[in-house]
Amino acid sequence: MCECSCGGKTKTDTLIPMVGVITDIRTETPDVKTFRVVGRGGKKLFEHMPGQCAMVSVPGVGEAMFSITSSPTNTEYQEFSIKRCGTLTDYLHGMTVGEELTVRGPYGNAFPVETALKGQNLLFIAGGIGLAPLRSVINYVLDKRENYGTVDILYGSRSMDDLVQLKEIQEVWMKTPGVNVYLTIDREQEGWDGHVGFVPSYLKELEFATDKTVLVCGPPIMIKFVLAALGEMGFEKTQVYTTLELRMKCGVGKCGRCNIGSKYVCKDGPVFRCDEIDELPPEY
Amino acid sequence: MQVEHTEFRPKIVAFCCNWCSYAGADLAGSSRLAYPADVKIIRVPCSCRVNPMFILRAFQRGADGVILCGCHPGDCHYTTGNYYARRRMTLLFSMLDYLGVEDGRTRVEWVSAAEGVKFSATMNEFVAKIHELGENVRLEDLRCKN
Amino acid sequence: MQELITRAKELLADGTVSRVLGWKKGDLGWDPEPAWFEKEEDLEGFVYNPFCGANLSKYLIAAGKLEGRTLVFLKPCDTYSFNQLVKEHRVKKEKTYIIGVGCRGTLDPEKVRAAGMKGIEDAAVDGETLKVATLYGEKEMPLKDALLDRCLVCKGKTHVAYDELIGAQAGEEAGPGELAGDRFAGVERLEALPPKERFAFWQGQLSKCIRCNACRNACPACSCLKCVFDSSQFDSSQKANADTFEEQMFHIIRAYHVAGRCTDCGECSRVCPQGIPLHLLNRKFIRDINTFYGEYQAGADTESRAPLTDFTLEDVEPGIVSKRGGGR
Amino acid sequence: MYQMKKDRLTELFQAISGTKDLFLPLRKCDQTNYGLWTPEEVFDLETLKTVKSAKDCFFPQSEVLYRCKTEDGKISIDPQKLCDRPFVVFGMRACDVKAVEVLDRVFLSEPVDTFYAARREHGTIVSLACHEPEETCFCRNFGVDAAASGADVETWIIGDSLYWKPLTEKGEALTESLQAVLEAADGEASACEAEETVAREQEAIRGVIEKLPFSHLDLSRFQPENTMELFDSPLWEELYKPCLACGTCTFVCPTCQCYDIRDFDSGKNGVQRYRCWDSCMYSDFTMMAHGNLRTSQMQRFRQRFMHKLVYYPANNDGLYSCVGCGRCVSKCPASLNIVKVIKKLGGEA
Repeated sequence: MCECSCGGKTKTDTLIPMVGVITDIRTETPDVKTFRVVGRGGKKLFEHMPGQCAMVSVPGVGEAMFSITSSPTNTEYQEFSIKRCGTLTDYLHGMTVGEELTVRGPYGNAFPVETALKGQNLLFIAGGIGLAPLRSVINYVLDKRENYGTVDILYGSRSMDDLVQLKEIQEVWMKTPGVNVYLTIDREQEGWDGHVGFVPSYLKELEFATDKTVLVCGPPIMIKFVLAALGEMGFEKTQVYTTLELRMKCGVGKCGRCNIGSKYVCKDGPVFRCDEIDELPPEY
Repeated sequence: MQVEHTEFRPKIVAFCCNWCSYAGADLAGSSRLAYPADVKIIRVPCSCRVNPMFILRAFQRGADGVILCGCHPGDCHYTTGNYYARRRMTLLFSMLDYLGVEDGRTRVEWVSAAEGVKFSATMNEFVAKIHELGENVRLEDLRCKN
Repeated sequence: MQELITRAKELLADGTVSRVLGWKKGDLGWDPEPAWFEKEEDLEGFVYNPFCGANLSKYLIAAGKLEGRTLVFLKPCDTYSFNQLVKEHRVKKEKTYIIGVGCRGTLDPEKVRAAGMKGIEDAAVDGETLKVATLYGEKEMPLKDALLDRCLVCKGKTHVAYDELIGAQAGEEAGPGELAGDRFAGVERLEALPPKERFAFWQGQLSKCIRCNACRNACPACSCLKCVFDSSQFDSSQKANADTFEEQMFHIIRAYHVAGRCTDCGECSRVCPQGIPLHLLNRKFIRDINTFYGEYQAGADTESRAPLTDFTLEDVEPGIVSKRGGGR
Repeated sequence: MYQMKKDRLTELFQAISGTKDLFLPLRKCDQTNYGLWTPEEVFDLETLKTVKSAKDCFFPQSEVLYRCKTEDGKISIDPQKLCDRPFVVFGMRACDVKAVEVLDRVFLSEPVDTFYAARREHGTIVSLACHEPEETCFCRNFGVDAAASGADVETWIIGDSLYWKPLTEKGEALTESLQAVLEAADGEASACEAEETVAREQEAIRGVIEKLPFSHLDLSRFQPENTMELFDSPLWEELYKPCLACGTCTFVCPTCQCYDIRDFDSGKNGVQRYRCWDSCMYSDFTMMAHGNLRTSQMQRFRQRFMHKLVYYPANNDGLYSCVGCGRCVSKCPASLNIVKVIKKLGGEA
């Protein structure tokens, strides 16, 4: 694994990254790009589970945690959907295919796809770039379709242009039997004949039955209102999973900054069941 | 590692204001007036653009001497920029001296666009001074050293 | 002290001020903490003694954002910082009510404790003597052995801004101690050394730095919302003392950023956990400004232009440093 | 138990430093801090508390993790070599020794921090009992015995003698290598005498500790089940007020372990990725591209103490992340400290 000059003599610390090569860049929206990354030999960097994250870095620029948006069932590469919003992401958006970066991970827990979610009807609710971690689960579920019940996907964004992975949504997810996709955008827009409105209100309109396990990810304000709406609709907190994001440096629960109470988002999270979050101090 | 004992080649950073000193350097060049190649010129819009941190940073990155050239007092393209620069550099140089950095590693010289001769003479003089002082070790960052 | 409490209660009661910024008794006698009082009864915990070294003016930046006026107790030195903050529009005078308190010098708890005082309960200055009430009875020590370094060279007892004075008179003399007023002796001693020794001195001192930023955060002149050292792009990182160069860079830049604005309140040296004489850097700038550009005391008023945002056509050239014998 | 005359300490240190690196409290520029001892350095075993703790010996304030170079678009990564030279830290007080246990729980839990683990593996701790504990000490509250640290070797300086007692295998090995300097107590009678002298000293130390003003704090409310109640306490608003948001408490603290990972771009030497101590008191501690989740100093202040007194114990079988060394008590520029927090929130004041 280690590609350093030590020749495999030292046990590599988890803080030492691997070199990754960008093999594909897709422009999803004006400010989101999806990067496909493999190891130098062309192989996948590591195995992960849906919901897990990795530290992506450009030496001299910065390092940050990103959720892995590709499914573990993909045996060739990992993908990261990255929104441009800071120093590192700005730099990443300027990179081209063939350039190298460093990756370490995977870190954190995963959605319980092989335990609690197995056999369940699933409802995915995502907003904006919040689709990134859920896409990993959705594709995992679609690839192992027989293990899960119905799949409903509710995805909203600011505008038509801000819908991430639209091509895959339309060409794969919408065409998979037993999968219902509901798209919405915040404001009316020319050329859009779908639903218009915020995700939480659309959710209430859709009147889902409560026999589903819900996976939510999106901006904090959306999560807040979605959770409230789910409560009104009769969902229990134990039926809802979400994934959190805080400032991280080490990724292994040691650098001390991504804690919410005694839990570290990088190690004990990022996936939490909503009743677990309720027991934590409201600092996220 | 191969160690070669060669003659000391100082690294000199010269911040030159765009309007006077850079043109002065240009004139020195086009007049074929020689000055050592050890001088690396950084063009700045005005001598007062030079933040004291720039000087320190140059030393950190391996400079052995730093010189700031600007328009003569009274001739600043922006009217007063070099007056501020003058105060700033006076205080900075005095502080560096106070910290025990060898006097002479820093210098300010006013060079107009017509003073190609002065530019080349100043640089020759400055480089000679740095040769005399030797390598900068008091203001070095070991992380940037070989 | 009772007088201060009574007056503070009056001002709270008649609504002149909404809160009081002062000091509160600590657990150990030598560690009073800066404290905010909002109710009259809270003021029972108020304390003012020579251990109250903290300069409260910096807290006024926060106080200015609150409703109503804040009563603050300022020692003579602290009022300079206050003026400087007013000048820089960080603090509004009309939001503040200043009671200038008398000062006979503030103490360095480490010095007092090092002199063998244990179980300190209270301290009072009596002329040249410090009387310390301890668990083991009343003890005495020479005041000059207990004062903070900054107070040994006291620059004056004049309050330059106040609404009223308690326990102080206008125009008091600097002191106590024979060094009073001689702020630049330390700088001059250093200047007289050969460069090599000066370098060794600073290298020794600055290499102790643990980059806790206490000097910056306690400094009333360091009032930037976002500090240059907080930038990840900056070459001298705020929290890693990675290289000796970086130590120098950090402290030169910090001192430079307050050059011409530093009132010499001495908080930086007081708060430094490693006892680095940071005031020697600030005073060097002050001294240079005085010699090159004329006497200037930051914070003496609220209008004058700071030396680094000003110039004259006849200013000395930077070459003066060598001419007057730089590199001695 | 071994014994030697105090005036032969330099000899002892020379013997140790012959084969290992020796870290000692050194007096430099009027302050005492741990540092690598060489015969030119002045050691100081009198000062009770070094400014910085001995944490540096195992978890240095800043250390390079790896170096990166990018050439022709290819990144090469060169990890920093792990510590492979045995070293001894001499003179650690019992509180600092306990603090190493606190750090161990963080760095040696999976995934193990190999940089720290290598130092722990190669380091031998020789503690020195606190002859005269001060009023700022409150180690008793955290189960620390200032008279017996439980380190690899325990030592006491009593009168003009140093008493040396190895406790662990590492300690025995070090003792073995120092036979020439250390004198085994001669005969049963004198062995007994040494034991007695040390026992008397220990009793005296413990007696003083009992009487210190902060030795009897009430920690009973700091339990994981009270997390929410403590977190929501209105007292934080009052407590944090004087805090200047500097990192003094964090950097002098022997148990604070938060770190930052940063890059230094040295130009031709490539990028050094290093880690350095960080402080939760700093505003950029939790700063992200899209904002900061701890926006006020109150929240940061609360985080520090909640972590030490509630969060850390919740994850570590009730072990507090404070050892009562009292450095924050004497060093905070605003005279804030954990004792004030414990008293106020613990219901004592």
